[in-house]
Amino acid sequence: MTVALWQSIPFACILLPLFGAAVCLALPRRLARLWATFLMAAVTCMSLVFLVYMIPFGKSYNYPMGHFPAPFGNELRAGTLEAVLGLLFAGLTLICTLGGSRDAEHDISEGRQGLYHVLLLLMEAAMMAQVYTNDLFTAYVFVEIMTIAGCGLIAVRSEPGRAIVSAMRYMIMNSIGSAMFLLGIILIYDLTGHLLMENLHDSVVQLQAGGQYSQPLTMVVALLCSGLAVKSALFPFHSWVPDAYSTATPASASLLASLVSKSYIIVMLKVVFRILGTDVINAARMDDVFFVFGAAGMLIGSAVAITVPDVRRLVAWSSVAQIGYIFLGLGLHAGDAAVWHILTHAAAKSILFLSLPSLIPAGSDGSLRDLRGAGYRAPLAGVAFTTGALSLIGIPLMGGFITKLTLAQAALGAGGAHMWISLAALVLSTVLNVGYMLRCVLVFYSHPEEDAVPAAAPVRRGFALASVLVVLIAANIALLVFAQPILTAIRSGFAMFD
Amino acid sequence: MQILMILLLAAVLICALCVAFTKNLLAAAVVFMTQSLALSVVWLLLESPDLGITEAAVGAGVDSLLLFATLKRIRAIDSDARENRKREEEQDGTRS
Amino acid sequence: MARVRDDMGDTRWGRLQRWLREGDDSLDRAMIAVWDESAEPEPEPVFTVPPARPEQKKKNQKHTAKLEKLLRVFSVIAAVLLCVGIIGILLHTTALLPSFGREDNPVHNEVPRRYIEKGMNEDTGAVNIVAGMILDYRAFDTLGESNVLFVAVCTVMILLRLQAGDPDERLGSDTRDRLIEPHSDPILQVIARVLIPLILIFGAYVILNGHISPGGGFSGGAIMGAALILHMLAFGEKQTARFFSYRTYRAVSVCALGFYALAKAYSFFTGANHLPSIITIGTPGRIFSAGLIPYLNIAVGLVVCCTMYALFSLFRKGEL
Amino acid sequence: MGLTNYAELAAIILFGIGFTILLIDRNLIKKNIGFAMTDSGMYLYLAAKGYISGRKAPIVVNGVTEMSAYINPIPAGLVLTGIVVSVATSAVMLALTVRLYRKYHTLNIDEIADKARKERE
Repeated sequence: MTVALWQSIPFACILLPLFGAAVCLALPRRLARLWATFLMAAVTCMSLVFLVYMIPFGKSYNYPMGHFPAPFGNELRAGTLEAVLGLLFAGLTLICTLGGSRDAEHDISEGRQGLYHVLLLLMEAAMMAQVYTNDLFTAYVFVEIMTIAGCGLIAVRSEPGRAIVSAMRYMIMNSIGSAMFLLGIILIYDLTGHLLMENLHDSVVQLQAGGQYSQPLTMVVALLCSGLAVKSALFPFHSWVPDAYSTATPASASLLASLVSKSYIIVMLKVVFRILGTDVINAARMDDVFFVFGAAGMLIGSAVAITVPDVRRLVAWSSVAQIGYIFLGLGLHAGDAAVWHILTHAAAKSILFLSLPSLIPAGSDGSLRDLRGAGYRAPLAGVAFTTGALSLIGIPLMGGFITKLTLAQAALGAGGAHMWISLAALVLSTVLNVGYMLRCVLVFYSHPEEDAVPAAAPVRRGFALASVLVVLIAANIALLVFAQPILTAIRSGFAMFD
Repeated sequence: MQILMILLLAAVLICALCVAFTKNLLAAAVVFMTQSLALSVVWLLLESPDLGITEAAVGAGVDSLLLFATLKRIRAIDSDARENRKREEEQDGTRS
Repeated sequence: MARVRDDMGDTRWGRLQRWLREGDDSLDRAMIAVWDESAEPEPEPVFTVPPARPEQKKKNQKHTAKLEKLLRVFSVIAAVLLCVGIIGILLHTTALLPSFGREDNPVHNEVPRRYIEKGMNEDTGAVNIVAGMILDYRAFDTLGESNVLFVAVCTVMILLRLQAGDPDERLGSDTRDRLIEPHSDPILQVIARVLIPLILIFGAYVILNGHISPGGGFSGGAIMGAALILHMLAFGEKQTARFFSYRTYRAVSVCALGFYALAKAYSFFTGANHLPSIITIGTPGRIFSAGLIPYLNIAVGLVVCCTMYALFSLFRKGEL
Repeated sequence: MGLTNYAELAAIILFGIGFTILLIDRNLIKKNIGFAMTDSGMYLYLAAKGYISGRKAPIVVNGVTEMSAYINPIPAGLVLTGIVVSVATSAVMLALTVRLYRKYHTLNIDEIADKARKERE
């Protein structure tokens, strides 16, 4: 099989940021920022080209990392789904970095800014590796890079204290998750003798048919899935989320919320659909576990978000709820709904986190009371926040609506108790969503009281943030306009995924 | 060989239990170092000399060194805080 | 307008509207206490006993002590139960898994067969099959692993490196405390003077022979890092800083990691595209054989050596 | 000479103890040691999987390249990667611990969380 040049793009998307991160350490502060932005832009362009080539190509292919064929060396694998996700991850990393750059300059002390960009590049490399890897152990190694880089990104803020506390919580939760994930890998390796995903799948099918190892197989399913669920902050394991997202600098917060937790879910998708296959998952009743915790997360995350007075924590709690939607999709065997929600939520959540700093007046702790009339003070940010909020609420004709539609379709297809519970959870959480998101928007657009102290002049965040917000608004609308082709691409990607 | 293996594994487990129940952090660190050392011999018995060397150098060496450095740093922070407090009290005393 | 709101203020609708428009949090406060930290692993009520009147204080203290003791007992029991539970489940699973030390286990399939049978003579040229595996067959993992170390040092630098203008810089004065300053101990210095060259040579040997005998970049690098740490402990950081500073760390790790990434990129790219590679495996058993492996080992060794010293130094004095 | 299944037994017990310390102990340094122990336990388990009784370490001696002469090299390679990863993680956790201690002067995670919460209010 000959390999076309465009098929090397995934490989370049991983190796380029890895190499760039090492070089970035040697550069002075400003040059480091330029270099990181340049590399991220390059990776984004390459991912775009890759998607353009991939769609007509129409089937997935394996890309050996080295001179050795299938089960002996490492491998990458790419199909339409990976191409879509790769473009999403590369593009949003660039956008979040650009949009948060002015705040990062302000939040991070000078000596740390070079390191901050090194971490961003390593994070991007690790995320691209998650998307494209076809080897379970490679996934583990890059998951660890992501964990540590995420810790650095939370703690990079100059203000000590809460950021560090939340980083510590994040680290403890993640090391528990890593331990479970690694134990799962060890057990499945012991059962099958492989680490490459296709070979693993073949062996697992054989084992399932043989019926000899059904209990260990259940254990493997439980360990792999719950390890990744812990890492992606599914509902009962979310304790670090509100603190971490609300204390980190906006670029880090939007990156962590919209991408990092998602890339653990990408690995989860690979585990569920490519390695184990839905039959094994169903036999271990893992789909019900996803379903229950997903639904619980949706409801509780939203219910807490509605009570929180601090707008940053509100958005963070809404992330907990949105992760619940993704897991509900997995639990209903609607992988396309899950992936679609990954896209929607990434686009919407990054817009929320990036527009917030312009809306919160200087010196405020971000409580909603201080935000009256913020939409008039910073018009573009107000419009951006509203777009993101509407998309998450899922009013008809926005991204979130299509998630809810696909989820409801899947629920109707599932029938029985699943149907009723998930429909009820969807309706209830939509009502709660409307509650907290509309509350924010209404506060932003209500007139400040006359006797209120006039707010300080908003910090100018410049052209970069404005253009980023415009791009993100456009992206949110594009998700809606091109919903059908994107969903088709996702579904065809799933067809070639396993 | 078998007996050596059993002894070493027992030592590893006893070390683990000691760490779990001790209150003294320095002791915990030292015991943890011992455990790593015993493990590195276990790797040798399992015919993995690469692991033996790496565990001895990285696990027993660097990891425990980092633990010691942390403990020392914590003590230094403590005594620093004490001195600061004393200085402040003295200043208060001279003022009043 | 304001008067209307005053009238409505007490009705339910008015409260809802106020909550919606102003972010009035009277409704919320009660809920926050319940929900906001709902995921605390152990919400310990013991520490948040409200300040009591003096006559109650003594009673409360007694009560608190009792509660604390109870809680401690409970947590020990919970720990033991949890531990036994985890061990039990895993042991049960293990009992069903392929048994230990047998050669017909699924783990021993065609993959290790190829590594052993073709590894030295055809594929990698490394006598030490493990080294051939981690630096050639599965080199992508190892590339990721070196970057895990790199990202760890970056994060530790972010956390511990003292910055001018940090809000807690004053608190960092612990690093200049005399507890940290090494005592110049003549016995330690004499022994260190003898030992350091030996350790360095041994580390270099382990690195350079990584593809022939047990060892390799990671263990050898850690050994050499230990020599540097010993130097710092014996002679003081000023002496060590003369030949190892942040600039040294930066230069070495940038070069080594950059070389590693580029070399592996070349070999991945030629491999995937089935291009002929200029790298040959040479004669197995020689120092300069096995293609890229010795060079990669040197690169990894340098990275690990600097990383280990950098980590220790950052922990020790918050500076590199 | 053969070794029976003691290694796996010990590995699982080690994993259990480490995991319990990681979950239950409130002291950050103990948590860190527990995490390292958890990892050691898993690596011991994995390495035991590669062992075949009566065979030698996978380093070619006298040009013998037969599968029946050596143990499985793959688990050893994976563990080698894993050990380094776990050292990196524990270094980061220790650095966080130092920062937290410098700020809050305690190692107990509950007290730290308490103080942080008070700071917020």
